[in-house]
Amino acid sequence: MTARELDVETIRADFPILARTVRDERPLVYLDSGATSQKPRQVLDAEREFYERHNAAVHRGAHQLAEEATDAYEQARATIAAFVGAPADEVVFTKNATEAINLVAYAMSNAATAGEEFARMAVGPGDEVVVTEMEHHANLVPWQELCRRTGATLRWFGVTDEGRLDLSNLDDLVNERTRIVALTHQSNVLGTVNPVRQIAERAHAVGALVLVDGAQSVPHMPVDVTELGVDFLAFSGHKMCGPNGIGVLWGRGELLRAMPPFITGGSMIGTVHMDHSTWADPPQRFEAGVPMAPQAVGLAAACDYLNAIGMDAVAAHEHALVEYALKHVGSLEGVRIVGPTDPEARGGAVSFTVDGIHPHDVGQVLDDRGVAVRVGHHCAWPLHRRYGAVATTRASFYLYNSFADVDALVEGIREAQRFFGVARS
Amino acid sequence: MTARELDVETIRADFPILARTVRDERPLVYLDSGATSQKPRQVLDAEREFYERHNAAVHRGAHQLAEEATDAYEQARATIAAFVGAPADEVVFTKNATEAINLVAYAMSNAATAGEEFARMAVGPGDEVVVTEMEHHANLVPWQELCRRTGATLRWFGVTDEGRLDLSNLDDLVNERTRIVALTHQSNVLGTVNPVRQIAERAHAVGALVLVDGAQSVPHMPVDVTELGVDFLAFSGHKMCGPNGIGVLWGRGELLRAMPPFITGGSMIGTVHMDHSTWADPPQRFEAGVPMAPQAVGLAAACDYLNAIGMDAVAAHEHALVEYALKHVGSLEGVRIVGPTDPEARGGAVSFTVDGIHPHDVGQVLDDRGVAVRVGHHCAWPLHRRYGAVATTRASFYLYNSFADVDALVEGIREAQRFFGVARS
Amino acid sequence: MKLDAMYQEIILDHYRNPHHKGLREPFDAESHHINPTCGDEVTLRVLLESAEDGKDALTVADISYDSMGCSISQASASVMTDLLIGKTVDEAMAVLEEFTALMQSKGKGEPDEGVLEDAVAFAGVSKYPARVKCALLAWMAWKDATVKSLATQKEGAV
Amino acid sequence: MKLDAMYQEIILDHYRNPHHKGLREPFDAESHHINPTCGDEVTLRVLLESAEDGKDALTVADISYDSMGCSISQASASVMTDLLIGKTVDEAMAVLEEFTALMQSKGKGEPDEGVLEDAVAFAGVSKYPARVKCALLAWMAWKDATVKSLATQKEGAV
Ligand SMILES: Cc1ncc(COP(=O)(O)O)c(C=O)c1O
Ligand SMILES: Cc1ncc(COP(=O)(O)O)c(C=O)c1O
Repeated sequence: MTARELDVETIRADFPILARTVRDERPLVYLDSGATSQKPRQVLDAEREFYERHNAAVHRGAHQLAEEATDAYEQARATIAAFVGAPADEVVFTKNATEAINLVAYAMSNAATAGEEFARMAVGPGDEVVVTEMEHHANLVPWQELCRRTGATLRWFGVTDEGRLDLSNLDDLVNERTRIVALTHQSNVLGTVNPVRQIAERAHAVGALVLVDGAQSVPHMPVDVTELGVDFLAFSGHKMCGPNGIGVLWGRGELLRAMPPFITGGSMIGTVHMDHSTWADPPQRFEAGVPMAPQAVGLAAACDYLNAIGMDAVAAHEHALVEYALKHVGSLEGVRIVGPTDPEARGGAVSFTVDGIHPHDVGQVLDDRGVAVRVGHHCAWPLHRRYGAVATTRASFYLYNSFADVDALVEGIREAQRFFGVARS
Repeated sequence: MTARELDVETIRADFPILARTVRDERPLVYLDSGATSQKPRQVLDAEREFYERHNAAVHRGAHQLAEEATDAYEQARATIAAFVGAPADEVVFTKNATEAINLVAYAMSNAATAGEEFARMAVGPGDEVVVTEMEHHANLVPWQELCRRTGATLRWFGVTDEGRLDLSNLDDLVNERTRIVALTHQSNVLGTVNPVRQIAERAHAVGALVLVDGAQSVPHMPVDVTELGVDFLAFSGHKMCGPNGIGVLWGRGELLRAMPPFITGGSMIGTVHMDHSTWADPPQRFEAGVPMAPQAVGLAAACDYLNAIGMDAVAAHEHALVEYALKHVGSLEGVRIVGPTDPEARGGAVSFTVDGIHPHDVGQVLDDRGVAVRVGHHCAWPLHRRYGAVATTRASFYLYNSFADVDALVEGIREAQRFFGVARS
Repeated sequence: MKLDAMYQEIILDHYRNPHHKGLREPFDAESHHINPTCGDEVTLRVLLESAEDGKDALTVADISYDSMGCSISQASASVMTDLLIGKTVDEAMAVLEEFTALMQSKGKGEPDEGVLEDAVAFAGVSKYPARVKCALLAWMAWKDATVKSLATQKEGAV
Repeated sequence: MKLDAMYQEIILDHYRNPHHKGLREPFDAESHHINPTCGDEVTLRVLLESAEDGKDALTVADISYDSMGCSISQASASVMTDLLIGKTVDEAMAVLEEFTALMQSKGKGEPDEGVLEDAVAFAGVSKYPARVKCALLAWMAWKDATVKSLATQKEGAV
């Protein structure tokens, strides 16, 4: 990889919050980007500029502000689509990745009553939906609920002791009854990057659709929907330097057109009569109501920001951090990494347990030192059960993190061991 | 009414966009607040401060930023709840009013398969859902779709020639088969304020629920959920000086608890296993995924801003503007007001047609003069059909509008009549 | 004032006295288009005919329409009928393409007056994205109806 | 460092050597509580007994529990059993109320040591909203089980 090295100091200067202190004036060491990322000034400025100069309801007015707002919104769509290699009209804005996944799941159950035109998407008893044991609740519960609404059956891939997807029963799990396979691109707990292409090939061979949860991949590595070879990709703005309140569903145009709407209301209609309505074409069909245009503009600015640095460079930087972290955290006595200890096909989330100390207590000691990590099951409860852990402590990295941040983490874990009296020395 | 008079000049200074010019340096006359309102500096500052100082994923972390973010989010919920006289735990954040209404409609169809606990909310064949002919598509199409999913029947109140709800068949329309009555508090086209209490009394007498679309009322008048006497209230942040990307559903606690979830995913669960999940209590049950915390903080700042001015004063100011507009626009030759010409029980939306000029062309002439109005069916297509208009031109007012703005509108209409050669003189 | 740039005399003339308006027989195909944001509608019929020499080239023999809408959409329908009636389908499609390109040019198009004739007057409209749909409404309806008609002709030919 | 303020010696002692831990018979009612954000769990049993004098006042005769969780949640369960066992239900509910108020005080509570005894050590925890739930987990489970038990007693009494 010829990626440039990141100039972390310069990058950090773009993120106002990273200059603040926490708990008795300690500098903030933010290792919780897996939950949400911080935002550079450029993104906040873009959003504010929209509000202060161009704010109006998009697609609903003929005056100059409405034109400017609509233009900004659709430009943002084009920028964000290009960020994942998609045509603009295949990108639907939602409030977060969770809504994006629910959109597909509800379109599939709505298809049952939405008329002939949409019958192709319908699922029912005898049909199967496949997920994995490493899914975030956002890519698990909506499918449980789809099955409950329709009578379809939920099945899932297990995970290996090493924290990889267990594909040994791929051909059994994904079969002619399978309607959709929904899996994460990168686990938010294990860091594991899944072999999406391989699974998609099997799924397509048996006529199943593939939805990829890109909430943890799109922010951290170059992602191209064509290369992935899947049908849907969901991700969130707030995890990729963008604003809260915006998420993205990319779907193949042909499929989006075959899907009935999810949320209904203004701006997604063809015609409306008291007793029936018809639908606009995608993406509008899935964007009912006044949309989050300022957030779209902010997210586009985030894409520009990331592009200027280069997603290759971001990925390489995180790879270096995770390699360093696996080595230094992993070699601490009494610390167990939950997830692959091999940095290949692995992103920047490092979850671990510390013998004799509950993750809440580890997190508390870290927090006391200004190191912000996440503790708990990270919305992946079944995965934690699989590894016999009630909870873990998770450090997650992003482009603004440095090797010194990892050192602070390691020091903090040692301190927790000392404080709770579980350290050998 | 003892409301203070608004100091419009001082208020306008808070809204940076109102100082800009459009089309050849003409000052902006913004008469499209019914579509979306402009935002005061105070709101933009509050949102930015959250991002720059406290940003973290709420309800998901144990570090200081996560605590501060969670605190800010829940404080915002309390402020926004108090704004409509509700307890904080009865307020659910959505992305807009449209999602809030869909949430209730989907909870009702989901109830069919969500287990005994939620059976009370279920609807099916033989049940009736009642709306009105003056609904915005956001409060019409979701109910059409609920009926389609469940086999229930949609019925609706008509409107009178004067632009009021026709309640002559109230007792017939709302009967023992009625499960829910969904109606707008204030029409976004006619301006009409509906007698919600009266309808709610009838509905409750027959055991039906009442949902009020407050998208056009909450921003413009004091609204108290207890006084309204209804079960659900939906509104949007962006129409009340708040950010885009946030809406509110208020629901009576007992009902929210009886409702199964709509969007599912992280942070709305009780426990999660691979094959089943249980739910958190409301409001969390309905807030899956990382929420729009910065927008909640911004919306709370908007509530503070409006409270400082006083919603009575806002309503009185708009009342004066609409009275003035009805008089001066209404008396133009060839201009027909669509909606009550009597300013009582009427809010600040003034829709009209101009003989011999299509609304698009009226809007274009106005835009050319810097006057921003909305043209079209304003997402109330059936209502326009009822009044024999394909489209109307709508001016809508807010606290930052002045009498001079109305004068500019009147002058613009005259100019359109001159330009298209339909003026008498 | 910019109004004159949008509402050129030619446009206002066609708006006040639209050409070829009203639905006529005979026709091969009909289409109905609506602009969902404003409710404007057009119902449009086309009649295609084989050229006199009996060769393959089809000609736009008639376009008739009924419509409801703003000055731009009305004028555009009228101008379109003037332009397309009498052309071969291929030529007409080329005009459609040129007109669509002009409308999407955001005021920066340099219209070919040789191809577009009166329709060059719509150049000013392209600066107003919300009105571009108005200008294109009848054209899209014509394209749709023509495609339908061609499909039927093909079936007939088999 | 603030850590000492949260993790008072008393808390760490109870954490390392929890009192009354382990599920015991006999009991009237059991409850199972989970903290959904971290997965910590407690299963808790209560045994209520009529006071010796046969009057109405019920006494908390035993509390036994099994739990999985952080130092705060474990220590809090242990301290709670010390405090509540032997008290009348009314007295115990009053202690619960006092403890709940302390935990919700955001570090500003002035705990009544006469009522809360060792539990005053949790005052520092109330500054950390994310940990308040940990401290309350066992208490909520106790309340729940006691309410269940009271309901059964009532039925039995009828
Ligand atoms: C009466 C009414 N209801 C509902 C809505 C929908 O609001 P939103 O688009 O913010 O969801 C609007 C505004 O568009 C409205 O005017
Ligand atoms: C893997 C994964 N999927 C989905 C989500 C859900 O994203 P959001 O909460 O923004 O909808 C997250 C983050 O919370 C995640 O890490």
